[in-house]
Amino acid sequence: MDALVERVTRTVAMRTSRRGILGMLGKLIAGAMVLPLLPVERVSARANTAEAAEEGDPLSCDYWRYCGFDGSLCGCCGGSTTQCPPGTMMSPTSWVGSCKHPIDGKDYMIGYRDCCGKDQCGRCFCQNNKGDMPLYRTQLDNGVTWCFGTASFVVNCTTAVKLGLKS
Amino acid sequence: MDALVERVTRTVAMRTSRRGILGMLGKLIAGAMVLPLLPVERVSARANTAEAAEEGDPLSCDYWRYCGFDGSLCGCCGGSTTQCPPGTMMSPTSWVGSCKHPIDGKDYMIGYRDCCGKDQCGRCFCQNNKGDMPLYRTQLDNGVTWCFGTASFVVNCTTAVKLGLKS
Amino acid sequence: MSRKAWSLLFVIFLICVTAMTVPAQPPPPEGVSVRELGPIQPHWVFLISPAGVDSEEATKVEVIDGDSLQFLGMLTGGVLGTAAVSPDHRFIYMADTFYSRGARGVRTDVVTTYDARRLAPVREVIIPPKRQQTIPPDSSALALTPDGRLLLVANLTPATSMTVVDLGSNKVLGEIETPGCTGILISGPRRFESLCGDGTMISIDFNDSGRMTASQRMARPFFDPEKDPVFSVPAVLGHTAYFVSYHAMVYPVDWSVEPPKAGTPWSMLTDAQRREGWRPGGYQPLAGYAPGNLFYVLMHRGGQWSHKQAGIEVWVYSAQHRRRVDRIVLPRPGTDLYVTRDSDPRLFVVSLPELNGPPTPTALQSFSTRTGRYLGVLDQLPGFPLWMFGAP
Amino acid sequence: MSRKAWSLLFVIFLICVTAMTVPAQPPPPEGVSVRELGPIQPHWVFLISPAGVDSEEATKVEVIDGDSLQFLGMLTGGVLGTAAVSPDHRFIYMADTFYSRGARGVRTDVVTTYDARRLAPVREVIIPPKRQQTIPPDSSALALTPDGRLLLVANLTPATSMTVVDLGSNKVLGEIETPGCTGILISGPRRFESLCGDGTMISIDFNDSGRMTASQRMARPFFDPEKDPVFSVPAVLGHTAYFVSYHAMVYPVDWSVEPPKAGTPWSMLTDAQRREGWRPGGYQPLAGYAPGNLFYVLMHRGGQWSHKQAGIEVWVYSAQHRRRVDRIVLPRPGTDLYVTRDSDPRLFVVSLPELNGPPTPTALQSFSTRTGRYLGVLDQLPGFPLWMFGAP
Repeated sequence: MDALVERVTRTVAMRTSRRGILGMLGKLIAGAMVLPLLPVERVSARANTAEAAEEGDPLSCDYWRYCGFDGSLCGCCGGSTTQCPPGTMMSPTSWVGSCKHPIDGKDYMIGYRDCCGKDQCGRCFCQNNKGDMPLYRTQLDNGVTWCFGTASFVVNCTTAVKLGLKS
Repeated sequence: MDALVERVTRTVAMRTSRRGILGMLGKLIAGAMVLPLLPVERVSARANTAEAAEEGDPLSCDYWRYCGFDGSLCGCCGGSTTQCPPGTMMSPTSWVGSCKHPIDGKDYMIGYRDCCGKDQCGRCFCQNNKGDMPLYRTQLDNGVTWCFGTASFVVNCTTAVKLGLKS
Repeated sequence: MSRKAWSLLFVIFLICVTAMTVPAQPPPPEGVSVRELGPIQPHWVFLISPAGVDSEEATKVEVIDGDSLQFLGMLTGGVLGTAAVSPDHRFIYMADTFYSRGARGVRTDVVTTYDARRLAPVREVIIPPKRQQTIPPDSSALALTPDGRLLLVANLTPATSMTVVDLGSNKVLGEIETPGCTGILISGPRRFESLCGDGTMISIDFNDSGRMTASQRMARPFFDPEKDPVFSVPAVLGHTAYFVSYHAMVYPVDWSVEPPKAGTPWSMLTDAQRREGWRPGGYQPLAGYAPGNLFYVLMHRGGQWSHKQAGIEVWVYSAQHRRRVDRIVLPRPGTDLYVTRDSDPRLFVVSLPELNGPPTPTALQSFSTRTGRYLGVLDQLPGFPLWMFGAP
Repeated sequence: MSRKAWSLLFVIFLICVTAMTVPAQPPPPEGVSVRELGPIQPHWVFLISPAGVDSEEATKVEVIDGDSLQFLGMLTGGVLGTAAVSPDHRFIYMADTFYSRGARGVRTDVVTTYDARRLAPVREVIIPPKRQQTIPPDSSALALTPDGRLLLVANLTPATSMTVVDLGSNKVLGEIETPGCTGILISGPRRFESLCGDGTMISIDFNDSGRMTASQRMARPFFDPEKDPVFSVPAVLGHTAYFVSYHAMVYPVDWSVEPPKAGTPWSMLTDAQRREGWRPGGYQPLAGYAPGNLFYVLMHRGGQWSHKQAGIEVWVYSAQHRRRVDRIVLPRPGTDLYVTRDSDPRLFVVSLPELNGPPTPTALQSFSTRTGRYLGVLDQLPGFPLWMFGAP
């Protein structure tokens, strides 16, 4: 199922410029939101090859990627900013924020992917909320349990994965 | 089942002087402990008819009956010192302590009966431990979940019921 | 209803019977009773709380007497549950999600009917396992029709729909799809409104079979979600829903007509207040008091995206006169607010401990809305209460 | 094992396969991986914790690297679960209790085998629904035979027995009754000891079929439970178990013979120390270090029945010389203590927040046992850790 979801999303992503993703999300949400709207990690990864170095403390709520964060940092729970703790399931879906990189000054789209299937870690709880929208903009709501595509809606912690440049 | 347990215990109680209950418990535990050892509330209630007035704050951990207490006071959770909160099940079993009454100076046996079937209340958590014994003296162990005879071993809060004079 | 749940009831029944058959002469023995509640009073409130920041698994619904500020009891359920009280005040409904192995395993979603006096389960119905799992567990995720016969449960997969449960027969009737729109805002006997991602509202009629019979959507957005999103749950005063936005605009919507009709937006702030950075915020920043045509908003001073920050004051607005009529300074910052519906209404405000901040206890503050006077506080609230409601 | 649990494993498998088949050339995409752990290291510790004072439902087993003082991950289970590591360090076993509706409903007790590197379930076996539910969830409630083939789970109804699980076939073999005696203290390949309510110890032999083959009980008590009870779990140094009592007496028991043979008790305290009120206390006040023939005790100053009070110092005793050889002052009071079994052992101490006291964070302190030096602390431990263990 995970693989299926991923494949579908990748296809969606291929047909879309990264520039237009937020707009597309808006349209999809406003219309018929029947597909998990995925962070499109492979495409964005390729776009990031020439990215600037990062700086800051990834275990601090102030780390740049966490501008829209809500939950426990996986880096404090046995994972990392981009990895889930052992035994949890990284959701193929996420809410999406946009954060300014401290070095290159550009805005990046960040996917806040939940790690699911174990109870809350509770460590390093951060709530920053930049870009957080109410439920009617589902994809931008950090209060949603983003475990769609996994086998459990209990969240252990949350990652912050770069999806690509916003513009 | 509750009623059955109660009947059995009452019978046990009738054959026993209140004075000798602790000793009896010891023997039963040392031997073959196969029956829930009950607080014998009806017998003790009759023994208490001429009791002294009580004083103190039943919502404080220092209240005299709580000398062996471990858990949340039911009085803070929708019950009282002797009543379970709505929707919980009062266990017919309990651990047993012995506390000195502040007015008449006598030692009373107190049954710390758990209210079971809802998750921890967590309010007014008190841990006093007088008379608390390790598990091998099961009846005196306040770390045991005393929900035997009820349908759930999840404890909501704990009461402190007078069982009678110790001596 | 499960066999175990029945046997639970049976045990409770036995306890009651046993208690009643005790001879009347000796003083009643201690420790044989489980409390029952009297009828729900106008100042009782219900708080929905996950078990804490360390656990999402055991949602608590805490019942509090807002007059005496006493804790009356609780329901405990599953993962991010929601709850509501029946119009006749006899039942509390809780929609829950359970996994067979705690945080994993087979998922079961269920609506449980609790007797409101005994806080004990009386029946349950299994619903499709796709309940919306969101924080806060707000009242737009679970709603009753005004006659109390049908219960609507919001789903999110992330496609959106509402499961319709017939509470009389305790059966799932069907499912109403609301593509692109979320929330159950009851606006008529068999009608609810949802907010859509483009800033419109959709009005959905359904029947006793739980089927959608009509739907009408606004032709134009009544707010701009990109520029100034509104909080999901409005204050409903009469036929008009008052939405409040991140930037303190008020968007009235008249939903006595289909599709609902947007009124003229107005700002809650003077220019000076705007310069001072006042904004609404919290998990539940807005409550209405229909008899007075008033609404109450948790306000803080903060920058953009501070919409979940705890409020330090409650500002009271007259919907008719479009202006602030009162301002209540909170002894402790609060994240949730509720106003009772009686003729001497109380304002309740939940304070949560500040995460990573100086430790403050979880508490419920009470105020008289007549005088604005602070009436006291209930401390040591269990868990992490994120939403508050009263009996309809 | 449930179908859902299998599909969970399958999803993880798919994720791994997917990750492996990504072409090597572009930099690896972010956010496609779930961490795996390396082999268990000598200074790793495992903490068992209920979800908090507000919840008993979701027990956590927290895995911590005691060298880096980093949080490595967790297992989450049911009501007051217990856990242990296999002798080959490949698996973690957790014994759990689940109710179908959280705090009520149908009870299922289960032993789950977790892969120690993936912290993911690989199989489970349903056991009789009568697991002992106690705080702390100490190591005498769940024990492995030294060869790692059989797992014993303590039951309490309140009659006492042990369920025997064959971990090879993942089946329940049978049940050993231990009337009046509690705890599983492994003392041989197919032997355990239990403490009885009269102060004796019983030695029970069993076979590969999970049946008791012999039992021998001490003729006389080795301590007086009425006057000076011992903490349930001893420090085991070689063939001798050292029990410590509420009043700081040491009761050695040689369990290389059947029935076990009591040695001469001795006091941990000088007269001066006794006058100062020093006593052992906490949830887990005692740990042994067999290679050094040493044991470690959490000590506080308190009156009678202060046996669960947090310790402010750790006192180290030579079992052979019957005297204190070291004394470590704790930066924060602690309730649980554990010493690793390697040649450069660490002493770990858990500090819990003081209930109704000034707020102190839950933390794990680390010390070198060689130098007594404080090595650091891991803060923000989730839940309310009540017991600590390492790999055997």
